[in-house]
Amino acid sequence: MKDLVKINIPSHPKYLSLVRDVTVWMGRLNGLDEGITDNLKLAVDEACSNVIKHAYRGNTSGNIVVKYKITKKNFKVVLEDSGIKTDVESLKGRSLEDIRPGGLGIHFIKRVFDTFELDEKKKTGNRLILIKNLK
Amino acid sequence: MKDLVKINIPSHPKYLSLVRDVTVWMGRLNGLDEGITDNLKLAVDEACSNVIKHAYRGNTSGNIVVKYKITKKNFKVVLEDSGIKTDVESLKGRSLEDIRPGGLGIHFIKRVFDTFELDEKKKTGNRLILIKNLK
Amino acid sequence: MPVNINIADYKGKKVLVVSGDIDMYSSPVLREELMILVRNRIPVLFVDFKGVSYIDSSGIATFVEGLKAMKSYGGRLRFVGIPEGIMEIFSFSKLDKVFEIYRDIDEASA
Amino acid sequence: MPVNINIADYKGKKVLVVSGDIDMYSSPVLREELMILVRNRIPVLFVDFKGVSYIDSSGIATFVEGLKAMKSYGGRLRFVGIPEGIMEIFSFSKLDKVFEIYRDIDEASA
Ligand SMILES: Nc1ncnc2c1ncn2[C@@H]1O[C@H](COP(=O)(O)OP(=O)(O)O)[C@@H](O)[C@H]1O
Ligand SMILES: Nc1ncnc2c1ncn2[C@@H]1O[C@H](COP(=O)(O)OP(=O)(O)O)[C@@H](O)[C@H]1O
Repeated sequence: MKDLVKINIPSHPKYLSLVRDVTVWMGRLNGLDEGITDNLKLAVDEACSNVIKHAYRGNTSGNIVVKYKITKKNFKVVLEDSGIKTDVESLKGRSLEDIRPGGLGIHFIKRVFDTFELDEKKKTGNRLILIKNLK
Repeated sequence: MKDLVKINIPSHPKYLSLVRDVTVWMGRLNGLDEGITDNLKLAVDEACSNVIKHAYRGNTSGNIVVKYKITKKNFKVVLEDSGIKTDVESLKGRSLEDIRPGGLGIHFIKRVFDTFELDEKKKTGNRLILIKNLK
Repeated sequence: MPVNINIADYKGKKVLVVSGDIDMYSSPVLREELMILVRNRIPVLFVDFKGVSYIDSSGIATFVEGLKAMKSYGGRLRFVGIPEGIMEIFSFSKLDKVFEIYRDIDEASA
Repeated sequence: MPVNINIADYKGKKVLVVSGDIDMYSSPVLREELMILVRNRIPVLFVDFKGVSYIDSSGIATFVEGLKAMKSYGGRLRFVGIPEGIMEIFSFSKLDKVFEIYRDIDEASA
């Protein structure tokens, strides 16, 4: 578990900018280029926003854990919450052609992360595993 | 445990700037003025540096937990490590008149924090409790 | 960066000047300002993005909602001064074809 | 901000130009640069703090060590361009009376 950074925040949107700052910091520490770091920042923010909106249904007194594990081979981010269990089937962005508010978050996440996986083994709450392969 | 932010980092000096960023972020979120936020940034950095130097004796593969709990009444920071137990008697800065390298960290911590307390109840490792009273 | 929203006048045109990070925390503030203008059936609204440092899907959703509302009465929503990084997000979302995007207000009015 | 250390020449004077955050991570780099100059018994060394955004006790310890080493052979260590926030830390530590501090190199040389 070396080089693991973990941050716990309340499920309140005011903490999203902290998660963005930490994500950018981790990208820079690991020498990722700015474009990729920007995409990671947006993706992790969207994943946290989804936890607040969907897993906690807007309840701001929940807890979100964001873990960063970076190796030479990949940039891995794991999000854990104690909210309502996510229905894997519902985890889908809208078609990009179908212009309407919402439905973009998962597109932004999948754009940069190669793996987007809900850990089915977690008993209560959710664990989302995001992995970006580094060359 | 509402409004609690917690960050875990490896006991490596390269993570100190992340702790500084998080501390400044917490100060700003809570509307503290810039001068106080700067002093908190330095103090929390010094407390983490001491954990790396003294509790872990420079071993960078340990773990440091920094918890922030902010209420209207106070800005509380708790540091936990799994390093060597700290001898409370040794927790003393040098006299400011005795000019030599080192011995300033605790002065910087006590300058801004009203409470500086080692939790004697912790069985292994250390828990340092820092509290700044807010008017 | 905290969001900042102002309504300005440029050569008689109404401009919503937005700066800072637009995210799930700040987009409700943006939505409120935008919807006041929309409820008053503003015919043409410019949004100045020059100072926008970040936008996420909730910010985009807010603008899509504003656009739909304006279209319902024939109003026009025009974006100007979009920084490169933000433009890239609009393009990826295929919204660069949905919103009217100009370099600046003068270009939009030419 | 990552630390950056350069050695410059100003009107024939040697200047260690430091910028960024000086902390427990970066101070060993600073110490190394400083000690090379000290080992060469540099008679007068200016340190330009203008770009320094942060200094902690490990950075201060590095300069105290450098000062002691220079004093041993009669060398002079002079600080210039210290930003207000950094100056406040030197004053609190009572080091404003230990180090030679000037506004700029010209003032120090006058
Ligand atoms: N963390 C989550 N927990 C539960 N459902 C989720 C989560 N994230 C996404 N979803 C589901 O996936 C859908 C698409 O998500 P997204 O692309 O982010 O768009 P939006 O959140 O705007 O609907 C959501 O509407 C929701 O049904
Ligand atoms: N986290 C810690 N664990 C163990 N000992 C500590 C810790 N923090 C401080 N100390 C003790 O307190 C002394 C003074 O600390 P400080 O003022 O930070 O100066 P320095 O670390 O430069 O010696 C240290 O030398 C050390 O003996």
